[in-house]
Amino acid sequence: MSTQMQQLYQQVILDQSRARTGNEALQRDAATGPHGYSHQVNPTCGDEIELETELLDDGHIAVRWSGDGCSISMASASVLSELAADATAEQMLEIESAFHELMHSRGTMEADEGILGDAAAFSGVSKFPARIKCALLSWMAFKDALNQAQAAREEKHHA
Amino acid sequence: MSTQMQQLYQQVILDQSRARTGNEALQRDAATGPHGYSHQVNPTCGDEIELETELLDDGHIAVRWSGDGCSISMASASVLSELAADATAEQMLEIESAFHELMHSRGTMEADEGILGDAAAFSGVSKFPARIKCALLSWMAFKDALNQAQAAREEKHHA
Amino acid sequence: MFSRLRGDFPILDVRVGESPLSYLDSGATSQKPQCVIDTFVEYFGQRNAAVHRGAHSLAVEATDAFENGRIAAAGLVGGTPEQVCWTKNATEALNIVALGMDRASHGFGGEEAERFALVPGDSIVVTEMEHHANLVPWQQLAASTGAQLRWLPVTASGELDLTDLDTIVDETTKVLAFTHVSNVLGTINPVDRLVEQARAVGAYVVLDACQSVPHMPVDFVDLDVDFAAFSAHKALGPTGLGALWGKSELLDALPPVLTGGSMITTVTMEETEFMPAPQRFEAGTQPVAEVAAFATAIGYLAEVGLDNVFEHEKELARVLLDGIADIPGIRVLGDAADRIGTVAFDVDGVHAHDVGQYLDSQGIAVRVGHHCAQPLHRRFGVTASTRASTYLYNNVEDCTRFLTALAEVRPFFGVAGEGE
Amino acid sequence: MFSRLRGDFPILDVRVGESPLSYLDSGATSQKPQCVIDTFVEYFGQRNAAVHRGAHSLAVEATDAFENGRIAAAGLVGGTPEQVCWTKNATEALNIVALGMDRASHGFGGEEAERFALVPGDSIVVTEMEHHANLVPWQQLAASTGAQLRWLPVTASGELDLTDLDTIVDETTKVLAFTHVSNVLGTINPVDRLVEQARAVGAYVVLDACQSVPHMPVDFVDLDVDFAAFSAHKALGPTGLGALWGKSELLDALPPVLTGGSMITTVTMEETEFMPAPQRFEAGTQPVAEVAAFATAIGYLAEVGLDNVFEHEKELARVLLDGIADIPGIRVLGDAADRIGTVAFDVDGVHAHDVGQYLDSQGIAVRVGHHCAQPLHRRFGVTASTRASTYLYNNVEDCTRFLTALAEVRPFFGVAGEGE
Ligand SMILES: Cc1ncc(COP(=O)(O)O)c(C=O)c1O
Ligand SMILES: Cc1ncc(COP(=O)(O)O)c(C=O)c1O
Repeated sequence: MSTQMQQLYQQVILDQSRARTGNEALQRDAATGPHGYSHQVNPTCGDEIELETELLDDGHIAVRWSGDGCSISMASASVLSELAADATAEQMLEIESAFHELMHSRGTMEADEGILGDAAAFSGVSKFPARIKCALLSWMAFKDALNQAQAAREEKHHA
Repeated sequence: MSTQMQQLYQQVILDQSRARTGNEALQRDAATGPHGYSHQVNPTCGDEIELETELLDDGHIAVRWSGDGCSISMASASVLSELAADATAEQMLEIESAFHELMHSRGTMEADEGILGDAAAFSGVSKFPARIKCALLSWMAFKDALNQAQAAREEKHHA
Repeated sequence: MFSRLRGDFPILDVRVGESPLSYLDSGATSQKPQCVIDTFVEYFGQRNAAVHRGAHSLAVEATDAFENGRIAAAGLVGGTPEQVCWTKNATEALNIVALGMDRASHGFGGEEAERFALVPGDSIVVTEMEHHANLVPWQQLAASTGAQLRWLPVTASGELDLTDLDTIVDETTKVLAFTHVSNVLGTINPVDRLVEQARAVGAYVVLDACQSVPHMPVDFVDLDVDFAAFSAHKALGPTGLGALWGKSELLDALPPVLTGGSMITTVTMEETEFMPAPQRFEAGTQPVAEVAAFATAIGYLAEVGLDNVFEHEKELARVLLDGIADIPGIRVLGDAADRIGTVAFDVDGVHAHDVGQYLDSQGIAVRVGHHCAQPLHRRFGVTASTRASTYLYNNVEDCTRFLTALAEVRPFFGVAGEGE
Repeated sequence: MFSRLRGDFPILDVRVGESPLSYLDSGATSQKPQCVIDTFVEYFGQRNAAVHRGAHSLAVEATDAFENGRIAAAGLVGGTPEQVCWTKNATEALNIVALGMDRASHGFGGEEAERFALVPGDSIVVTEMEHHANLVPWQQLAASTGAQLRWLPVTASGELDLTDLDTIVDETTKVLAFTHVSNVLGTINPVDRLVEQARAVGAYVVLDACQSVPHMPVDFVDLDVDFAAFSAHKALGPTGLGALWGKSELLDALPPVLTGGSMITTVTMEETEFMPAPQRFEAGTQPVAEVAAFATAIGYLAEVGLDNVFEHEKELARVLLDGIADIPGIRVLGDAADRIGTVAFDVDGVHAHDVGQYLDSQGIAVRVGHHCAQPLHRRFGVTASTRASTYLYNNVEDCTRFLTALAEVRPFFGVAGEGE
């Protein structure tokens, strides 16, 4: 087994790909708080994810998703959901941006565990250009859905 | 001067390209005998020829043409017209077929002057694939026009 | 012979990390023998020029190289050289037919082309196992003309379900387009039976021969199809080249899609007349070096013999299928008896992308994903599969290395069940 | 520098019969430096695979090579890599725009694409000096939509006649398509003036940059055109590759013409969704080795410097024009001051084909014929001309050899007049 493979498939990733935190029925417009929805497809492999965000009164974000894809993409969605449970919107966007940068580093960056938490386990992915999209798929959906949720809240405020 | 060039541009060709026997106003439907007309274009260089044949009562064929093209194509039309003045339709078709074969021989055939007459001077052309079409253009038009003239005569007979 | 010819393919000596390379992705694109690579060096180093338009010596030599490629291709697939039109890939070739019919349906091409015109009430038939290249263009044609798109379904064994052939391909059908060999399942389709039905209702037959021409003897004249498409890069040839083959009478009547230089007779500012096939479909500067290189590839294939290639790959297919049957948790998609050395499968509990990644770590190159056949994957209840596909340079060792690594996949990802 | 780099082009050592080669036909296609040829050897020998679809290492390397080519091309012509769509040649690139508008005019592409729809009453404007590749597709679009085709005439000096620009390009005009540099006359057209008028009436600008990109610094963003086309093979790159460049917003809205694999997001049997540009226009297996080789060519050009190339060729143009002026019976077509090293001419009493043949016998390769610009030749009262065109590897000796041979042409054919 090559060390690259071990770096890629860290135990966290293998575990999270099975745990699939946040993988639950979407509520769509049944959600009470301001919410957003995004559907992302990776056309090269057919992986896809539907993800929704709901802004909770306590400042946190509920993330629910359903998807079909490789262990990297499923683990990434799972870790994202876990992180969301403990973070504010601003913190999540900071993590998103750090994660995005890490993925495009082609293995030249140290992951900042302080910011990324379990998402730091994906640092090995950046050496596999074909897999970067897998790791980013749920994050793209998250960013998109969060945008919508925030816009929905704005609208409510102004209404 | 390479010998290939001298073989290509034999004096007969240079002379005939200026003489342009048969290069005269077309009569089209004003022609009294059974006649045919053909328009041929060489799309690679823009050379073109309009040629008409008229079957004369003495068994000979009158050939008239007008065209624009390189010395090879003009000389070829000119030689064709000269040969037609002394030959029957069958003889011309025999010449046409011998000429066609010679052109596609890539320099491996001796020209049969007995059959080809002045058209034998074109044997050098067969070594220049890009010029074969030039030499054949008037002959293609001739064959096409002769066909039509002969068809017209048939029709007259049966009318 | 087959063990010797591996030495002709320099890429087979490449190492992937610490592992030797077992290239089992020829269904996507084939590797090239040294002689094909050398043709590029020779062509660009000795006789590169624009073809068909020049009196100068290089142009004559380049034209010869280009036209000799057409002769070689006709030797490979049957018919005359004028029946071979060069394209950028098989996808373009299929599009030329579909879009040519689209143009005919919109009044282009004059009386000659009326035979290709589709109207609402007409139907176009494809199959559920088509590569997107032989599906999407027909969807577009249906959308553009109001014709109906129908398809032949696929059985659980990965074969065309011909039960309703006579009602699916009926008097309304103008085109029957199908693949000779499935790029996912490896299934060889019964061309004769399909052509027979198309003839009975007067439909044109368009054959996607991408996966047959490289792997078995194919003669389009014998098969009696109207149009066929294939790619050079899957048959030891270079990228950037495919071919449309057709019956001359049809090619000369089909309106061209891409227009421009070298396919015209006369152009005025107002209008243009087109040349007959093949030039009609070859607008602009053509892939000349690529044609020269493909001619070399065809010569190489002829020397090996496509019947031998076919037998060799069938043996490898046997090794792969038997080996996979012994590994728990693997489901092969389709099990047609008549097949080439292409095997797609689903690994229980492990996504294809992860399977491919693991195999790659052992130097084994396979394809993962939907292989440009989403509807077929949907038919088998998956979004993606892993595909191993062989070619003449593969050997039993490639298969064994693949099988050994495949057996390790589920344990690695921790999904091997009890007692496995 | 320019004398040294000749050694990089192996074909320049080829002999034509007993003569050395003076290649003055780069307007048709350019020769390739050894490094470009080597890229084929390296790519096919080391990292050939299908791109974008694989997890395996070769596929990743091939994808890198392919996408790096896009980055290199954007470096060459401006804009971002996503603005560069690979095609088989410039002709396909121009057709993609014209046919995309055709499809938009027939309801394809949804609301997004409505901006491209043409109706009767609209006009399309080209020029009388266009290569057929930038004329015939627009004729077809006019025929398909009922729009009117108009053109800017050419003056006796071989420049665009802009006298009536404001009435020819008017409020009805949806597209203004023109060549940056004439492939026959060498004239450089005033892009700024034309773009300004197009902007004033809200027309899209399509630039045929085939003859500018290889010979001078070009930046499509600075030129502010909407779409542009060029070919790799005229810029030291391989055959089988061209590019469509466009503004991203427009590329993403233009309906694709060729459809199939690798350009879709989701395909069902009934319908298909397309990816944004550039993939949208890249159906099927792409010319990957060719893109890799073109990236090498672009690197080579960048090292020499396109401003230097431009100056070098202008000097050679001077030598050619001055020399021809001293030979009796030669009429140069056009005499624009702003030009590249391309010179077309008519020899009094000798047909272009014969001129070319004579020059070839001395090892001088020029082009003869209508150079895919029949209307322009008609404008100058000829059906064919002889064209000498230079590139960075040509030197003054090529020009002198050409001039010496050209002076012998009329005497050889016996048409030199009295006292000449
Ligand atoms: C001005 C111009 N436009 C278009 C083309 C067509 O380019 P290609 O043949 O590479 O498609 C050419 C070259 O032939 C050209 O010179
Ligand atoms: C069955 C089949 N059809 C069509 C294609 C498309 O060929 P290309 O990508 O060369 O255009 C392929 C290969 O990708 C294929 O396997």
